[in-house]
Amino acid sequence: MKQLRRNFLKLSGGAGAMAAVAAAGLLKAGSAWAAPWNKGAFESKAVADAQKNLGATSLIESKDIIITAPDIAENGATVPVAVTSKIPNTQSISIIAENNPFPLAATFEIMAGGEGYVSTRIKMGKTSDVRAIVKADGKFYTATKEVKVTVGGCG
Amino acid sequence: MKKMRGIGLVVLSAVAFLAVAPPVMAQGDLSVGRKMLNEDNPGDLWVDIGKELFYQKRGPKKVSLEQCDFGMGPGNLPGAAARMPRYFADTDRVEDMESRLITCMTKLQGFDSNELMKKAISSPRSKGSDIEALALYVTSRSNGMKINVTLSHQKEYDAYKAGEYIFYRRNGQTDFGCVQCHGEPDKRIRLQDLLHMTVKAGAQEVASTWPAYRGAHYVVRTMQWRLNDCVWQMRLPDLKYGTDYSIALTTFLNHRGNDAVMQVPGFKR
Amino acid sequence: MADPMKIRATLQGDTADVRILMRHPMETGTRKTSSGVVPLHFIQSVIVQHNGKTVLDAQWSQAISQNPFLGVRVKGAKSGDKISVTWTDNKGDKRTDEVAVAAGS
Amino acid sequence: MKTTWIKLSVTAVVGLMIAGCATYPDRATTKQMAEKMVFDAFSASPEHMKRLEQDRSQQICSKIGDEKLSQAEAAEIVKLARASIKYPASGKLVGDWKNGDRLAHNGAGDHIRNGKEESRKENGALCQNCHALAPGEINVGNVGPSLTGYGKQRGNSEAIAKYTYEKIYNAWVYFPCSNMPRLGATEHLTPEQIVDVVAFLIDPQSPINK
Repeated sequence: MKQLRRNFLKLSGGAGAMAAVAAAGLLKAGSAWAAPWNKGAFESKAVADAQKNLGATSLIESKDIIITAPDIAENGATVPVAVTSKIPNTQSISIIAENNPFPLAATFEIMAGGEGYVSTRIKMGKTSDVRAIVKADGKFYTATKEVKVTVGGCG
Repeated sequence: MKKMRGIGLVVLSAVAFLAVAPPVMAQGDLSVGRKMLNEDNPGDLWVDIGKELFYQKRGPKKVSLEQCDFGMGPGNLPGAAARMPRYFADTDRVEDMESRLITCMTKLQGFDSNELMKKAISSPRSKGSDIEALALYVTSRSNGMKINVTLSHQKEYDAYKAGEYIFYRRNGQTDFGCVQCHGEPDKRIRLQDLLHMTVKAGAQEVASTWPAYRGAHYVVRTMQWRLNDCVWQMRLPDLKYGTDYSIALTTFLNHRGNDAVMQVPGFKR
Repeated sequence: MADPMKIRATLQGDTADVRILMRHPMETGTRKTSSGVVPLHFIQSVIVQHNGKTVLDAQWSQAISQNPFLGVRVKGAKSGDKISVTWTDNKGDKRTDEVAVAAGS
Repeated sequence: MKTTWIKLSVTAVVGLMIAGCATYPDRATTKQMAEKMVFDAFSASPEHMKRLEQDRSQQICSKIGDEKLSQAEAAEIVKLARASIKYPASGKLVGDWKNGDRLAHNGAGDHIRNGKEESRKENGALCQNCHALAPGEINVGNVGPSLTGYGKQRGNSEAIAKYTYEKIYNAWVYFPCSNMPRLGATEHLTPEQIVDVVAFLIDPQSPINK
């Protein structure tokens, strides 16, 4: 039921998306169902708005969230960031680069069978705190790590 | 766990940290990121692209590169790159990976060498050039093997010595030779580490990590690109592709890098 | 159209360590070239499935780096299990690739 | 005369090779081959090709491996460097530290790409590439010594200003064949730019001395 609704939302996302969905056979049983893209959160320019759009009205600081990232990024275009959440029943992990024009970089919904761990690479325009927001049992937890970004080359 | 009052607090503590942080501390702080990037290298995506190009029938003559001899006999790739540059009798010349590919793509497949060279170094953020992908694929077939650039033909000795001469030759607006940046340990241009190439370990890193994925360009680069960029920084004019100058420098460095274990693609900032 | 991914899935105990490399330009829509501004073009959704069951449903912005990497861990995996990954970008392009979980070393 | 000699030595080398005794070419042969490689390797206008030609000082300073500079060579370098130095028309060796700060952090100028010289209003002084500058700056190199607190340690006397000016104009006058580019002598920087960099280094108000 829920899946059907999601699929409907996806289909209503425009003719292009619809054609792609149909061509890819997304309607078949057992294929991948994607949650609708959180436009509000991703298009927020302020960190607070992005948080609100993620549904995180209050944040609890947690030492059970570990952000692995370099202290200094040699290349702001490829900053490796891994987030491990040891909080039981972790449902989602979001990564925010606070000084980016659009701070929210990614949201990972973790289903049963997934571990509270994601690793990816993000673009950072300048030195910034990288914030992880973890949703677990309906509550929102957070941790930050500063990543210094320098311009590369001798240009 | 305690409730956070807001972001202001975090920002404050970050400022406090900055104030007491020691001024320069590159190595330790950079190593976490380098390790993460090296473990999962997007350059790997180009190995398969290179493989496909290698076996595809291409060029005006519609043949694959399977008859290309990289020094171990036609089409025999394992270990071949680990022994290059080397002397090739058919061209009576010492060739590195890039120049050998051009030889084969010209002679076997009928491509125009000038056209190949024009496109050999791709634009940043592009899908990369055929030669970049091919060089990576052929070199990757030596992964896990030891670099073993031997000098036996007279032209190999000549290339080695000429490469050494060029390494130390100062010229241009900066008065630089290669050694001005690569002659001492633990040096950096701004934050970028400079390999110490006059010791074996530094030369070994050169010999075993190219072609490499260049993070800032999002494409695979070969040693020839590295040399082009170096001479650009030295304020020299445009270096032509696949010349004896590049081959000599590569012969000098790779021979001194012998016994390193080939592991490509490397990952470069 | 879309280029194949490179997926590694290795067993560590009963958890599969999954590492995915994708080839995608991840254009921010602000980059200028001689022929004008390159339009926004980025992967919006990545789904990771374990034997057909979704274990990770990711939403991305254009701030994920070009040629993206994603690392995840899947609990309760066995050697030979299927891990499949599907990405979809904002232009509707998509790509699915699948690997079998390899025994750990 | 000269070419005959080289031909002879090449023949000798080929002879050795046939006998199965290929070996390292001698110094003169190496130089001959390598110099040819250098001039064959670049495509550029005659004006840009000139950058590949070594002046006397560059030739002396291109020591291979562990070769050392002789006393006589060092003396010649110092003499050539001394002769190269020109002073600003104003006679003032300490300029505007703010402009010097800007120049010190500018790594551009004199690059050539696709046959074209970088179009810039002025060249940068390149300092940041190789030297630590103001306290706490991260994105700085260490090929050269740290310049943090340069003026604090040395003061800003006339003698220090003159030394600093000459050091930037042609570092080899004090350190023959050091790694530092001869920024004034190669005309990368103008005397007017150099006095601003001198101010950046020695002015007590400059961030480098804070």
